Amino acid sequence: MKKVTVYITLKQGVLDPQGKAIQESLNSLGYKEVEEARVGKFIELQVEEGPDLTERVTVMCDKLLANPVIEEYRFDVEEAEAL
Amino acid sequence: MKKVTVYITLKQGVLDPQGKAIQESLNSLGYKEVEEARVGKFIELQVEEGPDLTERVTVMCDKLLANPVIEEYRFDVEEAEAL
Amino acid sequence: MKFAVIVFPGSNCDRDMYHAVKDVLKTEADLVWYEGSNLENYDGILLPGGFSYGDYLRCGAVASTSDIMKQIKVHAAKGKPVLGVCNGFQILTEAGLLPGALLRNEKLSFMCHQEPLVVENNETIFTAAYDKGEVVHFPIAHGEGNYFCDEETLKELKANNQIVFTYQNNPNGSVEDIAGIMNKQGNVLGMMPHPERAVEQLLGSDDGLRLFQSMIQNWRDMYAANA
Amino acid sequence: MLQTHDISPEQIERDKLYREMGLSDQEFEMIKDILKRLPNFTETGIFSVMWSEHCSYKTSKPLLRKFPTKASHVLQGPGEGAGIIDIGDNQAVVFKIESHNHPSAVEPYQGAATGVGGIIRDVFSMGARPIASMNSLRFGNLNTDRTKYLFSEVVNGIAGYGNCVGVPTVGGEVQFDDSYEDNPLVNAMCIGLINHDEIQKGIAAGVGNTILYAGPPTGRDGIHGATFASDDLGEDAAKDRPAVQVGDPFMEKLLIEACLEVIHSDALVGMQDMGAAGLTSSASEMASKAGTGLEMNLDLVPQREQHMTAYEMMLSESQERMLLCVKKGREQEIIDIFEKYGLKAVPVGEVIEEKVFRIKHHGEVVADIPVDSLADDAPVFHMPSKEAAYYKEFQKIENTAPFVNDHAEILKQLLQQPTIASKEWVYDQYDSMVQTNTVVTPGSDSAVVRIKGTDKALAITTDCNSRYIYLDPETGGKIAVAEATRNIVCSGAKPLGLTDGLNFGNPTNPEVFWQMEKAVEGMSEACEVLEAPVISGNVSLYNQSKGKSIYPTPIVGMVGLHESLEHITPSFFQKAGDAIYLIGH
Ligand SMILES: Nc1ncnc2c1ncn2[C@@H]1O[C@H](COP(=O)(O)OP(=O)(O)O)[C@@H](O)[C@H]1O
Repeated sequence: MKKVTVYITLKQGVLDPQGKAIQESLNSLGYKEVEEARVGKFIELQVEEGPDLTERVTVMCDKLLANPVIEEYRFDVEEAEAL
Repeated sequence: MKKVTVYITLKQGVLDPQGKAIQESLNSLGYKEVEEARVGKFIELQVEEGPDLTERVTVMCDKLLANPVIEEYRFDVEEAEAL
Repeated sequence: MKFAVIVFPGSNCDRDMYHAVKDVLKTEADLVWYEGSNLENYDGILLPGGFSYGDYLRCGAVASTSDIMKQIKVHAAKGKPVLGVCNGFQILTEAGLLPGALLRNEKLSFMCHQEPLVVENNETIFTAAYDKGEVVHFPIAHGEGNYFCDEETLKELKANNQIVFTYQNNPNGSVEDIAGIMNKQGNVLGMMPHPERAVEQLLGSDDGLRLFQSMIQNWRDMYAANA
Repeated sequence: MLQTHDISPEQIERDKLYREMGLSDQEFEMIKDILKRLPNFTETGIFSVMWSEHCSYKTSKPLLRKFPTKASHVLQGPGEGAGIIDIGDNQAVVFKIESHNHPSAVEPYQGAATGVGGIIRDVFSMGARPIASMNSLRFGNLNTDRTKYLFSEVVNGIAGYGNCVGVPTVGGEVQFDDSYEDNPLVNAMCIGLINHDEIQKGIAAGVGNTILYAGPPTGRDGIHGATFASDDLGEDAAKDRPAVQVGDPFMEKLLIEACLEVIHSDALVGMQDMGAAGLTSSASEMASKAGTGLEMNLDLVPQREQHMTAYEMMLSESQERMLLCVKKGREQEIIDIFEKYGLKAVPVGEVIEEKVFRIKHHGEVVADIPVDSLADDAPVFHMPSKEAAYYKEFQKIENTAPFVNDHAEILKQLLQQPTIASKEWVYDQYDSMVQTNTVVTPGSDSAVVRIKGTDKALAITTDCNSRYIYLDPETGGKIAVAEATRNIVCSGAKPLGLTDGLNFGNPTNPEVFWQMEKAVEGMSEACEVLEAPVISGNVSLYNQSKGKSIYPTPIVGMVGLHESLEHITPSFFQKAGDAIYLIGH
């Protein structure tokens, strides 16, 4: 079993109002040292081993997990911890 | 400047409807090898250097960024890339 | 003319769309479940609003990969009219039938109220019954209706007159106040405001009637021409 | 939390472990009498949730009997998931209010969201299509970060859930007052529409019939939620946090459609949602109401997590689950309907003649309890009542009218009070129009929802000025009902009936019990006079923190009928030049 973690962020140039709201809240809580915040998401997949894993995950990302119009992604593959 | 990345996930045992929907959707696209999907979010903060960074980020997480009732978090600190 | 109102798991404006077309406009329509259905015998396809698949990954993303969308792409390519409202618009962009994407509202919260819209282009099969520049009132109800596209796409949208509706008081941060766009061929329209919620004066506006009437009239004209 | 393994019945008694689950010494003795032996761990848990105020109304039952509940148009009074009132043309309206106060205090988004989900399930489990939601909220004053956070997250949660399931949130109320600082109130009401011949009951009738479990698998969510809801919200409320459950509105939407399809099958005998105390309350109540018993095998219950104990499964409050009683041999017809919506339905037990609630797990009987002792025959306590000292003091004060010299200034100040100011920030976040029936959207005295295909509409309002009730519970109770009635009448409708959400402090405090008693008496009298029967309701007690109770807050949710759409009257001024009349004293 492999654990694939896909990290998805908004592309540079796409406004991130959520990040901005977090930055402003932190600032107003007194953390003025926070100059920027950006929010992304990650998806952890438990995937059965098999050939061409990287290719398959790439297709999953392109087809479903990320929207290329607004998002970028990267992913890591590691051994899944035994449950 | 430091870049702090906070990773937030649902606690073990907490229902993750998003993850479930993603897993089912990947399965129905033909990726039957995906046995589980869990969704988390990450927040990248650009923070001005200063003492006790770790402590300060911990407080930010507890107070605002994560909801300790249902979420767990961890964070990394690295040098920010010059812009 | 016969409409198919596509129902995905989590659609919730499907009955409203059906009511508007069937009961108010007295036009033939069926609620069509996303699985195991054939769209061949329908003259127009309506993608209603709601939260398909809970909108859990991105709004409309999961629905956009469904088999019925493959059929819809084929019919759209052949020129059949397709209207996507709210979640339906999100599905159309996710499926690549319309350019751009819908982001979270600038102020982050869901909003529901009536908005004044400007008809930017009335030379379409959806808006022929409106005047150019006319202000109409449709309800909005969305959390992610903030239309985004890159500069190049925007230029193209403008060059081809693809911007059909704009907001008079941009509520969600959309690029160029965009509320609804169509594809280059002019047979696929996606919009965040709800025309199907604006078909009865009793509920506050019937400005949406003419959108459906335009579609129906266009179909009649084509039918007559081909007969 | 207590571990279930290896805790013997003797140890539960010796170490008084039942107290930790919320049972009193007296109640434990009663359980021993009923079982004629010591209860094991799982059984103790089952009794503790079923005998909590939330499920058994053990202290409020004697008061609730005072409400007038009958009228010729009442098809179903209190007792089922929700009450039902005839509105002619073979149609009826189904409604109920429910509190989710304590869960919302510790996890406001999920607490409020699952409150909405729960009350919607109560309505569609009767066979009705949910057509509108309302919510009645109370918070501390809006000047602390915590209150602002609670307020915005509660509204977010209601929006997040309600918008996704496609039931319009058409109105409600919000009041801010210090008395709710640590103990906010979140009450949600749902209104459904049904045809007379579609009415379902939550019964497990017909010996040999199958019990089906429908919906997502059971996890460890919300274990002990029901007793938690009936507990004092102590300073260490945060440690109770894992008891909060997470909602999945998408799942609920599928469940609504599947259940409303299932009711058309004559293979269905009864259906109930798994609300507070989950499997335990739904199963035991369904059997008790039918006069039967029920045997269930927990190994068959779908599970989300590994190694769940019987105790955990019986008490789990995982959301969006239903329990159905189905004719033997015809299970597959029902299972197929759920499958169409991507939902699982599995047989987990059967109806038996012997009136016991018998649970098996890993081949062992882990609970064997006379079923009526959990539901109908749960203990009722008559609490002492004592006129509140503050009230006596107040009676000595002479009536004075405040002197106002600058009316414009006072008006401005009043309008700036969060309780009085516009609530647009709240209701703009709710989809108030989905289903295209909302004629009068939030912002008016009553919301109005038309009934498609008829000339009828329903007016809906929630009201309760808890300051009045605090000052004089009896008169205040009358005022709450009268205000709701006025709102209905002003919109052009005739009152049909009401649901009540009784939110009070600790009933073992005689002064709090007195407030309850007087408020209920006042409300009952007003209901009699105004011919508005009470058809459903909810009780939420122990709303207090640091020994201080909230203001007594019995929320009235009233529904009225417009016999013609022509009668719908908005509460806004329409045009310049219209005359303005003031009616009344
Ligand atoms: N929690 C809420 N949810 C939806 N609508 C609300 C809520 N609170 C208030 N409203 C709407 O705002 C309007 C004003 O509410 P409120 O200030 O409580 O006044 P009133 O005393 O007239 O009921 C009402 O129409 C009500 O339906």
